[in-house]
Amino acid sequence: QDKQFTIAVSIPAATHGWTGGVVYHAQEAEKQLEAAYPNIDVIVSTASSATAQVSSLEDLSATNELDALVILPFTSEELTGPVEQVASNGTFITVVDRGLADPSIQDLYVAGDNIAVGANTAQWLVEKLGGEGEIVVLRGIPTVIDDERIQGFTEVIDQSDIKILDIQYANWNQDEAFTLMQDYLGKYPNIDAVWANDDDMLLGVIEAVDQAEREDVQYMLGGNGMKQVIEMVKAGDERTPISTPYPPSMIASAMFMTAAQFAGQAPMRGSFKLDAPLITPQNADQFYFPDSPF
Amino acid sequence: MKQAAIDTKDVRATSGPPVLRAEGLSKSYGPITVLTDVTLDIRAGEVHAIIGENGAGKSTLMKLLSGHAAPSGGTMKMAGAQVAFSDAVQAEDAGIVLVHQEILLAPDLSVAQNLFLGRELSRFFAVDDKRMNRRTAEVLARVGCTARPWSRVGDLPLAQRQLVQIARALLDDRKVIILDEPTAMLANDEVDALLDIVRSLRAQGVAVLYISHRLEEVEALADRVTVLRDGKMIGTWPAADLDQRQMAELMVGRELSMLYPPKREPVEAEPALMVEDLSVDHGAIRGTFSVKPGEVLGIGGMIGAGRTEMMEGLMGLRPAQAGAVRVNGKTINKPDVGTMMAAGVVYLTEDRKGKGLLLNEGLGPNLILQALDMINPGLRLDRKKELAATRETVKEYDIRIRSLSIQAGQLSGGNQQKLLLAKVMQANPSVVIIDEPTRGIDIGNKSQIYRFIDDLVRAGKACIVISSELPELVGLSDRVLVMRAGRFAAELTGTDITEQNVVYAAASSGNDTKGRKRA
Amino acid sequence: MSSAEIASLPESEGFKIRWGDLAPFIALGVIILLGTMINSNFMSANNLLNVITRSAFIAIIGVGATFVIATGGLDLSIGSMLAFVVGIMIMAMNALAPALGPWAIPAGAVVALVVGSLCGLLNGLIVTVGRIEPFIVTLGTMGIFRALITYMTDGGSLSIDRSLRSAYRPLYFGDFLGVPYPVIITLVIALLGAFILYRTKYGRRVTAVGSNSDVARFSGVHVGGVRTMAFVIQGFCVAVAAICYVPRLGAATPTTGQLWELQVITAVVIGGTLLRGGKAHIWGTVAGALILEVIANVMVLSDMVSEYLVAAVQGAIIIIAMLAHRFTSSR
Amino acid sequence: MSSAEIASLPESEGFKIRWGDLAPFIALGVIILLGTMINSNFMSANNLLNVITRSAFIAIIGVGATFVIATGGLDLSIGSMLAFVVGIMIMAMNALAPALGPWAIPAGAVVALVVGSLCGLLNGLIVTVGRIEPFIVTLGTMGIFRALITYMTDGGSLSIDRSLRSAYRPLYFGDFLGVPYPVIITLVIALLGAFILYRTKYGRRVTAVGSNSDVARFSGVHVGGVRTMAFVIQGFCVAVAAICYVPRLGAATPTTGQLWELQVITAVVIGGTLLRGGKAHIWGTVAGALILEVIANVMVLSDMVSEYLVAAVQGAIIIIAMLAHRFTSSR
Ligand SMILES: Nc1ncnc2c1ncn2[C@@H]1O[C@H](COP(=O)(O)OP(=O)(O)OP(=O)(O)O)[C@@H](O)[C@H]1O
Ligand SMILES: Nc1ncnc2c1ncn2[C@@H]1O[C@H](COP(=O)(O)OP(=O)(O)OP(=O)(O)O)[C@@H](O)[C@H]1O
Ligand SMILES: [Mg+2]
Ligand SMILES: [Mg+2]
Repeated sequence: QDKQFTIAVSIPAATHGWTGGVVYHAQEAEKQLEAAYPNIDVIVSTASSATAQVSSLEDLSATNELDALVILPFTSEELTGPVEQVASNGTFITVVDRGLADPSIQDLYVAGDNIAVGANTAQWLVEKLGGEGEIVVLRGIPTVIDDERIQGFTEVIDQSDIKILDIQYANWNQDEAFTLMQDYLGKYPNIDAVWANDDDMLLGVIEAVDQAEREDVQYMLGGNGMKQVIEMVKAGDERTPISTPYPPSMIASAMFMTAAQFAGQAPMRGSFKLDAPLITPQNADQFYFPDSPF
Repeated sequence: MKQAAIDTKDVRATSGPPVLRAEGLSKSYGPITVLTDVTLDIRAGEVHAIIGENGAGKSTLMKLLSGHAAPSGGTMKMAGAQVAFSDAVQAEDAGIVLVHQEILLAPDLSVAQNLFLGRELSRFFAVDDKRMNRRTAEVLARVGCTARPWSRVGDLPLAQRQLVQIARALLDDRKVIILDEPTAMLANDEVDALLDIVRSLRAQGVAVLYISHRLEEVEALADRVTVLRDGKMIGTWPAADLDQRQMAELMVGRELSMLYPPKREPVEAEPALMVEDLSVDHGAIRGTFSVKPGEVLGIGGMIGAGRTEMMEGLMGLRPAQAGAVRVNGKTINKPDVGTMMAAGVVYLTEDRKGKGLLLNEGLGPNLILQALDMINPGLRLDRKKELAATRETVKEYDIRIRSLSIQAGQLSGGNQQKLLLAKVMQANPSVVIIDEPTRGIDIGNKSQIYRFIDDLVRAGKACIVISSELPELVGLSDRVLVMRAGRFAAELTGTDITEQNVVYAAASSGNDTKGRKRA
Repeated sequence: MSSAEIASLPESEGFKIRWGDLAPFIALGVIILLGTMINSNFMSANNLLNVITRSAFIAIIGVGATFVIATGGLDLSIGSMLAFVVGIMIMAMNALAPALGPWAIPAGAVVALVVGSLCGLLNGLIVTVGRIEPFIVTLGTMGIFRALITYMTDGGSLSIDRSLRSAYRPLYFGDFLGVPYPVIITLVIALLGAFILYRTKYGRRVTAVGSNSDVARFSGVHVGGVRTMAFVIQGFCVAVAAICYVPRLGAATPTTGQLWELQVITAVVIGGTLLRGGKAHIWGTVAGALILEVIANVMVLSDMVSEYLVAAVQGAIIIIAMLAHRFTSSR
Repeated sequence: MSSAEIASLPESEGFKIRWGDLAPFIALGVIILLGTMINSNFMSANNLLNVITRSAFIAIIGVGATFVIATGGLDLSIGSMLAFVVGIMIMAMNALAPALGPWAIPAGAVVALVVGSLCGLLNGLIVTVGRIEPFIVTLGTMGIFRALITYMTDGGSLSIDRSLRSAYRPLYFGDFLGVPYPVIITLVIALLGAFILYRTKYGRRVTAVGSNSDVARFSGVHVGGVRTMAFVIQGFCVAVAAICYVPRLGAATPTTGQLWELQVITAVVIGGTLLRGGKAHIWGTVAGALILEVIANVMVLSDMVSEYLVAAVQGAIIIIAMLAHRFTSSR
């Protein structure tokens, strides 16, 4: 048991709520793992862009004998080659969330399902609105994550008579969401529901709707399972009765599974896809982490 | 030295067809007309002096002739054919080059790079620095400039920059060379060298247009003289027909009184300013001097002697160490412009465009900038007072303007100088240090400024005048300190104050200023 | 020249209309006109109030930026500084809430003003004492403030205490005689700014330093002091903006104020202040902030451009506005 | 001075060491030393090669930026322009791949160079013909390029054809006699840049325009032309960087190159080029790019600072480096 294992964790820097949650959970998991297994060294490295992430991969593998790499890639295409490079040294690869363009590279895959986040929310909306109505959508930062959610959402909506009045970027930013929602409200006399795609943005949207005192907006939905929003769900908020989880804690799950590969006798290979079930007042407690910043 | 150069007067008859002819040129800036209907012939092989008061339009006329500005009316002809220059380059291609009154060089480039800017020599694809540096060294030597071809222009003193500028005009063969107050920033040696160059250009058949407020130069050098007044042409005369006094009267259009006010009686008083052992980095060494109320202390010396450095160091504008500085008996520990001004000492810079005036601002803001705290006791700015002070100044200092909303940069040099004087006087000082009080100032304004200095000294103030113009130094000063290579080399009083003595003290032992730098 | 003549010299250009100075207001007018034509909702009182209120942040910070830019400086750290000040203020208010109740709000505001001014002082001192390009200094402090807020929020968000929320909310959403408070605050700050810039000695020195720092120095102006003070004013304005900002969403996140520096600088420049210093237009800056906000608003209200291209159209409009400005003011 | 004396004048100050100019290299040395002390792995050949190779992008773009900044301009659009050029190049290569096979790569590269230069030309023309502050112009085109790449990728990503991938990969990952290709390309670009800047007429005029554009104009320099050309060079350099970038990441996304403009400008300024123009140091820029990359590398290697604070430490180091620079060069 004297052998030291090094596990590198490469994640996006905390630039907004969700990635902030990822960093938080990664750091918590690092502490817990290192406390539990003295022979495992975890190195967490954040990067603020795809390029920076590739750089940090290069740095980590150039300066350490990596036994395992847990990576939440910025984007699929851009990180595929570099991760492949790391894998070619015999490093165990755990991919989180965003799949690589070539799935054969990874040993372990732990993922949320962005398409499902969009689709499940849409499904719920279609039911609640009785298959018709007018809604507006806010997008995040133009990235694959945002793209997939929007794709999942619109595919379901398109099959109903619900009309998407407008869809614009608000960059996963509360302020921009607030501003954009104010403008939506000014532009459309009737809006039945809003999908903010992300709970950070949802908070901005709620502020704008409250200010305008618009009674026509029946539902305002987000996604990701932010602490404040789960609290609203738990409290049975009428306009935000559900959320969809896209828990940043998945990074911790992946790290623990990867550690098990070395610490225990449990070979960990395969794909683990976290479902995106609706969070409802009934099950909200399971998704509530009061200590998480997110 | 200067005397010798000026006495050899060689006017030659130049007739024949003009190389350049201006017909009915005029120029206006918006509603303001600064030049009306000027007709002028310039002939090959003549030195044609243009004289006139500050703001008469001399520089404007030169800018029109050299393509730096477009005339609002009138035409130009070269060798009989009409020409119109869209820019300075076209004019230079046609053989006309202007050496500006103000320094126009790129400070970050070397001397050689400035000289060859826009017409670099090259070999294959690369610039040929070797050749350019060599050619530069040659022309610099010709104008008597000691700067190195690769020195950064921004590091050179003003006089050297002026010479670099002249060197630039001499780089290629020209038909017409226009020198706009080339000697304003030069001391006697350089002036003599320059006059020689002008003569040799004339001998080569070049037409030289020469603007200067130093009428003795004009008298010594010019073949013909054209007088401008208020933007209008008064006439052109053979230089031999005019003496300095006549020229001056043609310029101002009235009879002139005495240039220098009579000297004052020596006074007995405690010094208003006492300086001991003042050393300034890269400039002056252990200067000790004092000046009494009611006294004009002249400071002479060659260019680069460190006079400006000494005073800027005194004012805390450069790194300096002083043994002691006392103003009206009060010791100043760490001098800076603010504390010195509060104690009653002001300094008027020689670089009025670069360090004296905000060229893009109006008269008022410039006027009150220095004395803001004295004019406005509170935080607020009293704009009524500002306007009143501006009107007052325009009247008192006889600043010639057509509208109060003019920007300082649009004033002619003489008017700028008066504005600058008025600016430092706003602080109501007891000691006034004036660096080159009449650089580029016409004779009318000069006597005004002299009288002004006399007035303030008679009113009990002390005045230090740094000047490279010997007659001015001699005519104004009660006492003269001569600097050489950063040190005070001599003190002259009473009848000892003569041009010869100053020159001798300034030049005697060390004839190069580099010696000091090595020390 | 006789004294009669001098007395009759025109006083100043006071009454002459300077087209150049009016350019931002004309541009604003044109864009509002376009907005009205594109979407009838644009002119609704509600929409206009929203837009004007929103522009308060950029306008308030812009007043400070006008000072910094007029001295020839530049502050890239303002967006991050805002986030940092908001973070500190929320923490202070939350900490004080149990003891002071609603009085924690003014107390927190004072903390914000002090912290903001100190942040500005930090920038100013590094620029002037260290003699480093403001661009680089504030790029550095931009990273520092941003990292600090990220650290303070643990990458998540930092919300104001629920108990304070309702007491504080009206500062953004409330109004006085129909004029929203943020608008009133903007006007007060702009008036103050204009007063300081045009009517005080300090303002004179600001333009003098920006116009030619050598001349200022030779005239006894403490150039470093004036520059530093401009940064402090900038920090103070950022704090005022922070005070208006918190009641709106009640939280600080690592994305708070992101890229606001670019918007602020754009507003200042559109407003007619020269980036190289020496010329400053406080009211132009306010107009510039409005222009940016109105353009964004019109973009959302109109259905003409793909969501992907909104940024392109905004960029193009800004350039076109500047071109128009150039050609009207060169008359 | 006699002509004999003139002949004996040294040709230039070549042999006098200018400490100011060496400052960025000294700073680089110090940071490398620190890196070595903090982490023993830092000095491994592998790590060093990675860092140097990676700094190629900022260095190459920085060479162009040095030109723009030396003329007194500024280009904020470079990051977005890179993304746009990468996007266009990938589209071109993918379209040509079926017809040309691996030859689609050089063809795409040519397309990139042309597009990059045209983008630069666009910036340059708006700045010079429209006479608008470069800051504002390039802020506008920054939005435009960013929006275009977002549009081209539909908000997602645009990847290079798998068939081209392996043929193209070596351009980033391969080496010649142990020197990685991007390093060679950087050296070539820097050498070319240094030649143009220091040894050609155009280079002379670049610094002249930045030093005093009026003087340059009077001397017959076509100021607008020189400025425009600097932007074209910038665009060309961006395209070269794009050509090196694609084999590394293989895709363009709307976030490609985000905030690179700030890094590039920082590298240029750390390198000793003045932001006001008139003084340019190509090799300083290269050193500046290395400094930034080494700092980031050391941050990743060391475990000392919280992830949240990395940006703060980087910002602080840059300010400290500039301070050190100031105090060494004022000797
Ligand atoms: N751009 C401008 N706008 C308005 N007036 C101007 C402008 N440039 C010059 N002037 C005015 O034109 C007049 C002539 O100026 P000019 O510089 O030609 O005088 P000058 O004879 O060379 O004087 P000096 O001897 O002081 O150099 C002055 O009254 C000046 O104020
Ligand atoms: N920063 C500097 N480093 C080295 N030498 C300098 C520096 N500044 C000025 N000098 C030198 O100091 C000397 C004094 O310059 P300056 O021309 O100001 O003297 P001056 O006596 O005031 O002459 P004038 O006022 O007539 O031009 C010059 O030889 C100049 O080269
Ligand atoms: Mg003149
Ligand atoms: Mg002097």
